[in-house]
Amino acid sequence: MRFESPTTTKAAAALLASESGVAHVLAGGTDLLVRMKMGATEPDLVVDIKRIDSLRELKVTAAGVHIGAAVPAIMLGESDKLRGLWPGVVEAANLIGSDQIQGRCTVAGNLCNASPAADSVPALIAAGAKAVVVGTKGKRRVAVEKVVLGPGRTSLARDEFIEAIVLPARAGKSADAYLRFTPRTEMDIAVVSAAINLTLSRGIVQSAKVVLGAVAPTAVIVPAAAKALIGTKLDDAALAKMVTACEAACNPIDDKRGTIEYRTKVAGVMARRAALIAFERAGGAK
Amino acid sequence: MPYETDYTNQGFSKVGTRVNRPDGVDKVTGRAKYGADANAAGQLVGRILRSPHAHALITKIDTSKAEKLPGVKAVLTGKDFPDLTGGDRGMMNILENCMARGRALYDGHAVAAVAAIDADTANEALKLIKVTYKQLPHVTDVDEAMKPSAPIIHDWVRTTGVTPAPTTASNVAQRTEFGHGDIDAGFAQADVIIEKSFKTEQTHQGYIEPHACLATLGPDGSGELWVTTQGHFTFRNVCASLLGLDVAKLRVTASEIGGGFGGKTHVWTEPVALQLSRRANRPVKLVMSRDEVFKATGPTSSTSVDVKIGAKRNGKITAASAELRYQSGAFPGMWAMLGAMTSFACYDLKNVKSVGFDVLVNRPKVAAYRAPSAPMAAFAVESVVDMVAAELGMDAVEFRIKNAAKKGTKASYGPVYGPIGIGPTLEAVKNHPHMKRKLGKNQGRGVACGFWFNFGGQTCTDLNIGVDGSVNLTVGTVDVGGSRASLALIAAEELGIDYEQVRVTIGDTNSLGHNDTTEGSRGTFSSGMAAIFAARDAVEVLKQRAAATWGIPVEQVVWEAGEARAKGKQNNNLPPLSLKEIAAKSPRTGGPIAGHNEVVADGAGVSFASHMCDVEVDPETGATKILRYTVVQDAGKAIHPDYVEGQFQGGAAQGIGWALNEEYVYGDDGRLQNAGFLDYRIPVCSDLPFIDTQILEIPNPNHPYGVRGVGETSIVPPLAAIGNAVSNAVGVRMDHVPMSPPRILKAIEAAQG
Amino acid sequence: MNGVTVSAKVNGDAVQYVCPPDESLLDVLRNRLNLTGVKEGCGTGDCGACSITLDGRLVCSCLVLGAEAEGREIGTVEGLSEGGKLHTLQEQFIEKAALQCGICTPGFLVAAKVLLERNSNPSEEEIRYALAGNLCRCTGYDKIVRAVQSSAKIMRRGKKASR
Amino acid sequence: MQVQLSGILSQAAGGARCVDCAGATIGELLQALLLKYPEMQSHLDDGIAVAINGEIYRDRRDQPIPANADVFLLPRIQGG
Repeated sequence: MRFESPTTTKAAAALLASESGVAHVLAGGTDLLVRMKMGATEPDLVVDIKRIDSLRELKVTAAGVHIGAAVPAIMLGESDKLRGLWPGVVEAANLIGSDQIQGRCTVAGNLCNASPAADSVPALIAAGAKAVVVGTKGKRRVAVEKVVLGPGRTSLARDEFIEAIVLPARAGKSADAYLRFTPRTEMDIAVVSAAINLTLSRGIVQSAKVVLGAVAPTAVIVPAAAKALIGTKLDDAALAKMVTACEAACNPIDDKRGTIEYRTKVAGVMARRAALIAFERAGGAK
Repeated sequence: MPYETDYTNQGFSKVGTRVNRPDGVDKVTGRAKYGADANAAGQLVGRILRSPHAHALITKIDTSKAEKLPGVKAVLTGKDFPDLTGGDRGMMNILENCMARGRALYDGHAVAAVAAIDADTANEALKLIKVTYKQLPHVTDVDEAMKPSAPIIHDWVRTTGVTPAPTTASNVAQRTEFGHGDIDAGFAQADVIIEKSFKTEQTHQGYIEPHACLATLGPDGSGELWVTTQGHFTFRNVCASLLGLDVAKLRVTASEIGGGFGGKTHVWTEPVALQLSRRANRPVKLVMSRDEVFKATGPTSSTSVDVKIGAKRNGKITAASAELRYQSGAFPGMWAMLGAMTSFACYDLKNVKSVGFDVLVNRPKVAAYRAPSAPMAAFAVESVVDMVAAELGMDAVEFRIKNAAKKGTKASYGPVYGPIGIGPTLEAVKNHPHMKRKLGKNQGRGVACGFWFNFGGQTCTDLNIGVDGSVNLTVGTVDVGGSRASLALIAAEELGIDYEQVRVTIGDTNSLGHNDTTEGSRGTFSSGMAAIFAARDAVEVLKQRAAATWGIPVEQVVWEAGEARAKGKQNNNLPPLSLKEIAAKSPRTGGPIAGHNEVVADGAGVSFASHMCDVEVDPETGATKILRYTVVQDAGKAIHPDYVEGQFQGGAAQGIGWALNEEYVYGDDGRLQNAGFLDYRIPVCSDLPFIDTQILEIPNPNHPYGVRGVGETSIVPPLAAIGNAVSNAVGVRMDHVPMSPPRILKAIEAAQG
Repeated sequence: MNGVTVSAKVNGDAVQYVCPPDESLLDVLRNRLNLTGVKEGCGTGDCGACSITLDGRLVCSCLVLGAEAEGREIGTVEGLSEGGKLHTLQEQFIEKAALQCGICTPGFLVAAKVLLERNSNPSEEEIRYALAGNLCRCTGYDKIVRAVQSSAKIMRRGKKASR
Repeated sequence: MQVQLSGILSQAAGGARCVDCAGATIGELLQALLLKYPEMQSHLDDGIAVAINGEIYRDRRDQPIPANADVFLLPRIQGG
């Protein structure tokens, strides 16, 4: 195995492009090193992107948020401004593992690991986040939901990696929330999760996005659930309709972490609770 | 020198105080050396190849490529471990578990081993070993394994304990029965009878330190083993016997131990490491990975238990019976027997019967786990006790008090009890402020009792006094949780000197006589007893030296408050001689001063605990939060209360993990799916509240200080206490541990129809 | 596999080592720098026994490559005491009997130190969540949380006094 | 004295739950028992525990047995 730590995105892309064997990008390493330890991957090349200055930048402005691919998740929680604008994204990112993991893991890495249970992904999708993808041929912007194709699979080309995750400008009276269910209070993988992003107008939901995690091979956007909320103050009927839509959108598996029935049922519960939190954060009152 | 072991009811000045542990600085600075922290010049890295199949014939192992890899110094398979057991089936089982012999019996069973110059080379060598398997049908569930159609794990197993003796093979290795009276007559008298079946899943001790050893064995048959173990003397005997070594030529040193809880009472890789070293003639360091620990060391049994209890309207139990089916993994064990013995031990029963079945399955060999087998039996019994109380409309604590065992009760496993603590722990529960806390919505409270035997066993200690009056006590039981502090307190108490003057060392196998494994809550009980006697032995020497110094008969010398005092009017002019003064003169009064003791410290005194617990259950997710937890247990005498509380809290926490989330998950393919700390969910800090403790001291008549073992009993009640609390919170009787969120939600929904 | 040469600072001292590019920082610290106070309980970031600081951030050293540490500052349990004086947390862990077997203790101490540097007066809940990445199987965490609470109190008092 | 046998031990005594046997110490008692029931040998090899008036003795063969004691033979047990 070769270990490289280039200082420019160009050099990083060139390294990835020139490797004929197994190449991995190393950001936080909290997934990659586990896979290496378990023998699940035996890379010929590991490219550490943390020495690229621009990738370590976290910029929070009125025009939007730029989260460099090498920014550890803990830094998101340390930004009061970001927490104010995107509390759901921050709480999702801060749920990835322990404080030890937080000091290393990145939202870009969480996305590229392409786990159906990734915490930050539903929140990023609900937020309308885009990934800035860089490769030998230059840069492109792609919606986060287009990055993951299935468990462990992404749409990135061999020479491509994510440079940053960007969040759009925030409209007034809007907020997001993320909830997941885990048997333990910490140090756990989401059995099921839900992210909700709402914008209110005169106390009524004007736009909504509902995204579920760990209920299908990839995070699931549930337009019918969003539709159930729009035009309401999250009254019981609207919430019930949203829950039904969420349950209908679930296509989970039975595994060591949860059953099909359990995931389906609790997906609705998480979505309902997350919706109420987001609504309150956006200034809504029932 | 034999000493009287009876309880002396003496007053204490050191014992019972909360001093700082002597190994504290080493452990907070990172200096303490654990199993994986030792190295030897020229050491090799040992690694083990493990079966991916639950049950398979090993038709061929080709190691030739691995042997040719540069840097590989030894490759071993089952054929490299000749059968030296002389027909001892028990020893053969240990050997076969260390390395498969023609058949892999579980996912993770060792099939080959290598030693190489570094980890990369060793890992590469494992990949070059080609094993040809022929998969066989497997069974991992205890009830399934008992069915006549189940695949047979061992064709030599005949069920023992049934008449007439069977002639065909079975997965039921043993049937055991305990009890007395006539249960049919008892149930006939009952006004209320409750009968229910329960299941518990397999759990692991989950110590944070993986098994690790550094083995050196030369062609002359002399060897050294540095190892994390609860019983270095036992490891020595077992390894020597399996490998054909002289016991005295194998020196085993116990490293600091990073948790054991029973799991480090058995050998797993140590004979393999020694054999690799012998083959390579170099030291071999072998450290298990975490997934190896889960797959290939001994968890506790998964179980299936039926309990039936009958009682009269007045609240008196008339009869109780249980059938307990425990899987012991791929090799026979005694686990159902222990379940059957402990199941009704808390109660005074006229008619009682418990029947245990030890069952073989394709899972790793079951090992002891803290009060082994008792928690599962207690879960079933204490759940039914609650159900009977509810049916009678009685308070569950009152019902238990009414039926509690006491001095003179004939225990359900046979003997008659001496002074015991179950009644007092229940009275303490009844009067505890915890019981008065108001419960909110979705909240429930549960109480449960637990019992464990405790052992003593063979023990040998040395006490040496330095010329400056400082004292080294060498013991052969390992310090699993602060016993050095307790033993130093005991030595200081006996000698009448400061605690700080005593240092406690864990001796290796060549510095002391045999010491039994530190199991059965025996560490402080038995080494404490031997320390008392070794100190009294040394006091006799101190008195002789003082007598010689004074020129008076030794009969006129007494030992009081750390000094020799001359008794009698004629000796009034003789000022006392302190231990320090006598020690300083020792080179000229007869040489070093020492005490020694070897004892079979029997009579450890049975132990009881009652726990109470408040939970809140989220009715939409089935998630349980522990709101409050209190442990009441009889310690006999708490030598160091901090570490007694620590045992209570640690046992309770393990029990909480078991009750709520911990379980081995096997796939249909018989493979373990959660061999890691991410998906084998032991409680994390944020899962738990502070765990309150109350220490009761009902002296054990068989120990000079009244000590009882305290280490194990605290894991017995939690499954049942939480089971009762959750059942009370959700209004549905929980019958399957762990009570994970999916199981609780399913139970709630089933009850709602 | 060609080794990577790395210069870093460990507990304030400059060190240099050569390690295979896929070797974890945990293995480097334990096997090349003899800092065996850093423990391995799982190797997959789930137990926290190998906790260290990397440029002041709390991380699991099993999830860092040795090669990544070039130019970084590493802090381990061995660097907690200053001279002959134990760190307050070390003293309180002994005083409050916050360890039984002690294998998790180095990781807890490093994690607790980082917590108290960030938050000098954490609530019980904050302590419990901050230490959730460190598994302890012996104590039920009770006495560990108490030791961190008393350390925080003592350290706050010390800060006031030195002002 | 009357010696009570638990579980699998009674099988070695032809199914008897209680047998008559003499011995001033645990060692003597076990010897006498073995003479009477040779099948007991394998259990003695595996290890045996003797409860005398409720206290369990595992190893002390010289332990005296008082007159009229409640004597109960158990298989040897393991702990954690």
